[in-house]
Amino acid sequence: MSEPVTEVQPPLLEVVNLARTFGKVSALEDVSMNVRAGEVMCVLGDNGAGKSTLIKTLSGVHLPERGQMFIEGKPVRLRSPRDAREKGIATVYQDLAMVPMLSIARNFFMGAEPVKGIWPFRRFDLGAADAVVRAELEKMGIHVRDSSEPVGTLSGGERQSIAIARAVYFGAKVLILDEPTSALGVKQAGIVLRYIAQARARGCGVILVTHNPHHAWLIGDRFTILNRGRSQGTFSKDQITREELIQRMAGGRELEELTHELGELVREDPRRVASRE
Amino acid sequence: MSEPVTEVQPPLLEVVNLARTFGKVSALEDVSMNVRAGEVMCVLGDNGAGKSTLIKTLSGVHLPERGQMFIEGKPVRLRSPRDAREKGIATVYQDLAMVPMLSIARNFFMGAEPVKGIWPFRRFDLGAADAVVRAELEKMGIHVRDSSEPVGTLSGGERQSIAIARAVYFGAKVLILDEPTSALGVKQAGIVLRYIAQARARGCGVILVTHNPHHAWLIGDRFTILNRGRSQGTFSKDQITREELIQRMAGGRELEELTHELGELVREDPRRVASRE
Amino acid sequence: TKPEAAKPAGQEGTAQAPSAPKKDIKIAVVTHGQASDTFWSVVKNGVENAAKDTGATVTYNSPQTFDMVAMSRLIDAEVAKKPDGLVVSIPDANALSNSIKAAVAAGIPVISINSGSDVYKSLGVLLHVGQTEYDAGFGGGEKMAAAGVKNALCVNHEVGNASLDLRCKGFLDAITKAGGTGKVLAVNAADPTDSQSKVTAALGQGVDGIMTLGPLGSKAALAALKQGGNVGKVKLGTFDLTPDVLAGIRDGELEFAIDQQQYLQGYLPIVVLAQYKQYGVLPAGGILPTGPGFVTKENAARVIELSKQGIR
Amino acid sequence: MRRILNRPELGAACGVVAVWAFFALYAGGSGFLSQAGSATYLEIASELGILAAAVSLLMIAGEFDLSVGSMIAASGMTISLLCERLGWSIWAAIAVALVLSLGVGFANGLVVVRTKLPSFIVTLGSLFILSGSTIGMTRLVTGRTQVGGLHEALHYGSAQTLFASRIGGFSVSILWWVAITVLASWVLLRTRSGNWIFGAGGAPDAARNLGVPVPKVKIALFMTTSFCACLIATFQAVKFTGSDVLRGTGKELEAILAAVLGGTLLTGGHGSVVGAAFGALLFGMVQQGIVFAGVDSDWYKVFLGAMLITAVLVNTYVRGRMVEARR
Amino acid sequence: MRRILNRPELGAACGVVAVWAFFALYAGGSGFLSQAGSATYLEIASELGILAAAVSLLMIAGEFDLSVGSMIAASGMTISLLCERLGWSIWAAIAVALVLSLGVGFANGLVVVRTKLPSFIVTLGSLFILSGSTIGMTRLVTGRTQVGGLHEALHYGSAQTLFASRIGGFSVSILWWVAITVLASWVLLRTRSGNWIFGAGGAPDAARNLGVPVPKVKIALFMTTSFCACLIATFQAVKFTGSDVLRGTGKELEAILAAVLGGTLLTGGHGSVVGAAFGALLFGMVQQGIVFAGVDSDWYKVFLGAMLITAVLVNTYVRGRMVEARR
Ligand SMILES: Nc1ncnc2c1ncn2[C@@H]1O[C@H](COP(=O)(O)OP(=O)(O)OP(=O)(O)O)[C@@H](O)[C@H]1O
Ligand SMILES: Nc1ncnc2c1ncn2[C@@H]1O[C@H](COP(=O)(O)OP(=O)(O)OP(=O)(O)O)[C@@H](O)[C@H]1O
Ligand SMILES: [Mg+2]
Ligand SMILES: [Mg+2]
Repeated sequence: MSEPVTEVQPPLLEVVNLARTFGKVSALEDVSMNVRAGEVMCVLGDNGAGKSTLIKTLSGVHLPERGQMFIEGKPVRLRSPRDAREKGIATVYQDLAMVPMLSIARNFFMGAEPVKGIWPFRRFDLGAADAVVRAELEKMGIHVRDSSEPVGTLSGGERQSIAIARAVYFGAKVLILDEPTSALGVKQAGIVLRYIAQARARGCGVILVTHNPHHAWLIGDRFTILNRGRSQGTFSKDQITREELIQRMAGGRELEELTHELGELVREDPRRVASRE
Repeated sequence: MSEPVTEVQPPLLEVVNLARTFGKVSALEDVSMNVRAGEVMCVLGDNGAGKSTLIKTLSGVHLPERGQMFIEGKPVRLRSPRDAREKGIATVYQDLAMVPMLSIARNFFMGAEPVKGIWPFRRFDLGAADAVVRAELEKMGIHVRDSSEPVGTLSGGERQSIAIARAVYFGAKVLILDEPTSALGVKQAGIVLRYIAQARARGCGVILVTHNPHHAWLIGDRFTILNRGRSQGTFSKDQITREELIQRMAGGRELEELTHELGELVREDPRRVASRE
Repeated sequence: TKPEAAKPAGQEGTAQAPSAPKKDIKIAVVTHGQASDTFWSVVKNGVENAAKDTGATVTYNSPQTFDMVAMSRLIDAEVAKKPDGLVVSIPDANALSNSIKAAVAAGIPVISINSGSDVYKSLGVLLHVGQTEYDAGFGGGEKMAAAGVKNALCVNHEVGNASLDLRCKGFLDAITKAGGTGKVLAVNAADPTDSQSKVTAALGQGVDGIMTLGPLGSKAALAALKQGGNVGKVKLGTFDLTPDVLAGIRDGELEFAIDQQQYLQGYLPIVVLAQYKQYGVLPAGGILPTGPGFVTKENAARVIELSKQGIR
Repeated sequence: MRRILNRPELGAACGVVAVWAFFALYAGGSGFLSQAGSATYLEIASELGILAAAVSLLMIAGEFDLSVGSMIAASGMTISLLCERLGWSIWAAIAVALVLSLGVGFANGLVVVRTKLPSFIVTLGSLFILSGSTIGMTRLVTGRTQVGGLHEALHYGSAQTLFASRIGGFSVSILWWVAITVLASWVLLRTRSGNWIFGAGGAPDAARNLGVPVPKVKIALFMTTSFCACLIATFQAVKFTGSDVLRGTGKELEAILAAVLGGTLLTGGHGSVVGAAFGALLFGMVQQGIVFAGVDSDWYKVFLGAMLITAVLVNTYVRGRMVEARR
Repeated sequence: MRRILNRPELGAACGVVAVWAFFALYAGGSGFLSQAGSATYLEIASELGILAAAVSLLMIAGEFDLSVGSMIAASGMTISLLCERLGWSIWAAIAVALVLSLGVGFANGLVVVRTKLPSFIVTLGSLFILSGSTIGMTRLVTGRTQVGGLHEALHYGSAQTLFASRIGGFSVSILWWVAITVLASWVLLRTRSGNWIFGAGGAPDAARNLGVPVPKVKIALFMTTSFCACLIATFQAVKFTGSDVLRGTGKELEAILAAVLGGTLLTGGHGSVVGAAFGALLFGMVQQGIVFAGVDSDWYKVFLGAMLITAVLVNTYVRGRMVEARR
């Protein structure tokens, strides 16, 4: 389906024939994809298609059962998320990876705390951490009253914003985002898209998982579509139209039927008309 | 801003001057709203505006600090979620209310288990539960391999689908959905919207929280907009245009700027053009 | 709840209860045995009866487990209360010497009971009442050996507790000396089912005599013997008395019970300290042995009533 | 088939088999395999198992009860005192003890649910209070710490048949154990209350939001646990014709241990009653096996610890293999 | 101000004040308020507090260590045996005991982290093994269960100054307690490792995904706990010039209790070292206060239990009020 894309330099991150099963479920089967510097690669697919599993494999959370991984052309094997982070991969997980009882600032820097002082007195620079968190969240349009509030008391969208701000702040070479805008308001979602564009402009490779075709079309350069753990091919933006993309994401004809049916229901239900008197 | 809507019969569910604070944060201040039989009331607002808090108060999770609540015109006081459920209010929480280590079927019926047999031998009818769960999820386009799998191993969207299927299955008079489509694919989201329309057609009152203006416009009859815990008014579909609605959801002018800027970034970044050779 | 008859048959004879106390006497007792322990429960009864008889105010304290550190701190606390006399047991002289010396240095007369007969003098303790657990155990071992026991078992319900270990050690030493062999069986004091099962398991290995270190073990051991049809075939002896144990001895199910007459270990020092405080009189010093006494089929019936009152 | 492989109790069952095989090999000659030998460890396991069944339910619901040990002492003493001092019928005494134990369980549960304090603390408090008042009351009334002579109580014979008789050399408590395990397992897996127990422990807020009466579930389980402790106290009081104030000390930890061995999570939300039964069996077998193997009592605990860890490792290994096999 | 009101240790601090006031009123006359009286409970609190500091860190990281009690016995006996039997310098003996304890802590941690077994089980196993081998070894070597004569060991004087001297009537261990509490609290609240400890206990998967080396953190904390147990063993061995194989029994539960009293969650992820120090103080004060108040030892536990629950209730009530006040 998709034509090979010619390349002059090796992609930033590449996986070939990745496979992963959970018990009897094969969440990924022979999936190959790559992301180059300065582009946004959208990973699209139905619920349960294996998108989060792919992302977690790329972040060192899951070990792949088969398949290779390359960073800038060199084969690597990620042993842990820490490993991935050190190799320049920053990730926003769909389940957000937050410690609910801990403060916003402590969560923001978890695993990458800024320190000051010399060794025996080296300490977590809470002042600096606080300032950074405030500034970063302010940029996203989230006003935190108190960055020592536990994360568990925040609204869903506030929590997502923190996760994104954190990944962007630490993002080095590759930024991976798993449904970053799902719980965000229109404004915050817009801001996140701008962030992604900025990261791309800086030369980052961005991998974005989203269910929102509008967002995907607005920001994506290439699209990889997964279906029940198998890749349905990769398309660059000039190989596919927006309508085609939406159709593919929604499983083709079914969507049309649905939209039609929905329209019918909305317009023609007699009871509803009655209750509106 | 909003004109009062004339009514012939009391609304299904009505709250007047609701208030709720957490510590120093006032999550809700003097919020009034209602939902009538056979209509979809959309609650819209920024992240942290208090939407989930409102929903949880309507479901008996939080006790309101001030304000009254009426069901079919009669004043009530919900003492617990069980109370709300018995009064015919079914809710899909944003954090989904699932027991991760428990199977799909057991989660689906948690708190409302079907039983068979007479008293000393009365037991949870697992066979019936299983059949119902399979059928309901199949309707939503989710194929469960094994309804005894723990919920914790499911994908985000699969989990959301279960929560929605559950609420719809048990939904009696009022159906409350807090960002039900956030983690869903295009197809599944379409199915959920169809569900909502069907519930409305059955004469349910539906309260829907969403960040997706397209979904809101497609299905909503009236819109209540919250901002930092305060109501910005209620609009019926004929009082407001789609563009106005999106503008209000996104905080007005800011969005325009953003779209513009995003377009700039996408089109004009020189480095990006370079990397595309 | 104690009838007048509960007064001990005056072995000592000197301890006359004064008609009216002239001073307010405060005496502190700190031992290593909890009042929940059968043996120490009787000691405490002695203490309480002496308090009643002398009119003194007596407090009884012990650590919650066999814990010498906690015990030394209890002594410290009692010394801080400045009592007129102190009664202690000394199961570990190393651990307790500092606290006892501090008490002596503070001018408090101290009497040791039960354990510590070897060290009491060096610590400045006035008098020791009771005898060592080792001697009691050794006496029991001699009696067992005399009854023809060759392969003995010592049922210990708290391995590591120094006084119980000494009982077992004395017992096994006596058996070995008489040419037999023996070993220790660890059981759970708090669970008679466990104890009974373990004794049953050990019986399979040719044991012909069992020594238990208290009623906790003896009841379970007797149940094991009964269940296996071994009553009489396997000799059973025990430390410390209870009505059940005494009934067993009377009926010939148990061989004997070793009795330290620990009631006196509680009673005598209080009386002595009260007299000392009031009149400045004191026995010339040394060790007042309270046992070991043996209760056998011959004298069991006489003791049962006293045992029911918690005096033997 | 996959269902069986997936059960949490499988690992404990394999641990039981491994330990049994080990002792059959090393101590088979000294009576471990004999009928009388098997009867001893089954008897220990049965009493612990009854307790562990209740404790595992409570733990699945996310709570602990540290007061069960002292509940055993308190109930046993209640029965003995009522019979010995007041000459009551043993049945009346048992009934009073049961009612008292249910009351204590209710109080524990109510305090935990109302104050939202950790049950570890609350029941540690009731451990102290119960144990202390048992000692204090008994000494006040009798001046001693043991009360015997229960075999002279009214109707002792019938109580003995029910609680302390032996059937073919095996203690009747084994039947009770099986019956209680089956009942508790049925409640957990096949009834609505069972689903609530899982919910209350796995995600209390979520369960509450879905309408599960979490407080009621927890209080009921505290009462069940106390009830089972009282039952064991009855067994022991009848069998050993009396009580002791120290009886039951430490049983709370053994019961938790058996439950955890059987696959119940300390954090709640997951576990199995049948697993707890296997855990109790494992514990009883190790304890007795060591004696049959003739291990010197000084080193007894070393072996107990080593066997315990080995059994758990076998348990975990088996569970791991099973997950592999399911692939 | 709000910061202070929000701290988890505030409740325990109020509990301390309440209990102190109670005993000052009821037992003030009999020496509770005297310098010697205060010294006794501070000494108990200091030893328990050192342990509780380490245990609370471990609990915040989501693990338990039940082997600390038997670690005290094992370390103390190691020191005494090396000095008494082999004539070693006390410093060398202490060094060996410390290395051994770190080794045991490492082993505990490694097994927990590798096998993913609950630490409750693993450390219960090492409790048995440690306690058993202490008894076994000591009896093998000396035939007894107590070893004394440490005051004759080489360099005893200097060790005594450091571990067992008294300053103005107060034990030097109080200084150690304060120092260790301050250090542990600083590590928890102000260093990067502290953040990892919170993460490892609060949401281990999330922390791991963010790159926190959860296994290393846990192993280090198991080693810290063992180290502190060894330190206490040293205090007690030097102070009481010898050791006993039962020493330290039950200390693991007391330490957990102190930590929980101080606001540390049993499920991990939340807690405070300073709170644990207050918890230890509370515990020591109740324990000794009862003696000063002259409570009959039969009823001792009833009072301990009642005081405990009261202290926790005060604690919770205060925390509740504070949340109100923040509104
Ligand atoms: N239990 C709580 N404790 C303290 N603060 C809370 C609690 N629950 C909510 N809040 C605060 O109340 C405010 C409103 O939260 P709410 O969850 O209602 O927002 P929301 O409108 O649902 O946002 P979103 O769209 O992001 O889900 C937030 O600022 C949040 O931090
Ligand atoms: N830890 C696990 N154990 C067992 N099965 C798992 C596990 N994680 C994922 N799965 C299964 O693998 C499949 C793919 O899951 P994944 O989370 O990758 O889907 P997804 O594409 O991210 O879906 P969504 O859009 O709903 O988030 C699902 O069917 C899920 O049930
Ligand atoms: Mg996903
Ligand atoms: Mg929300």
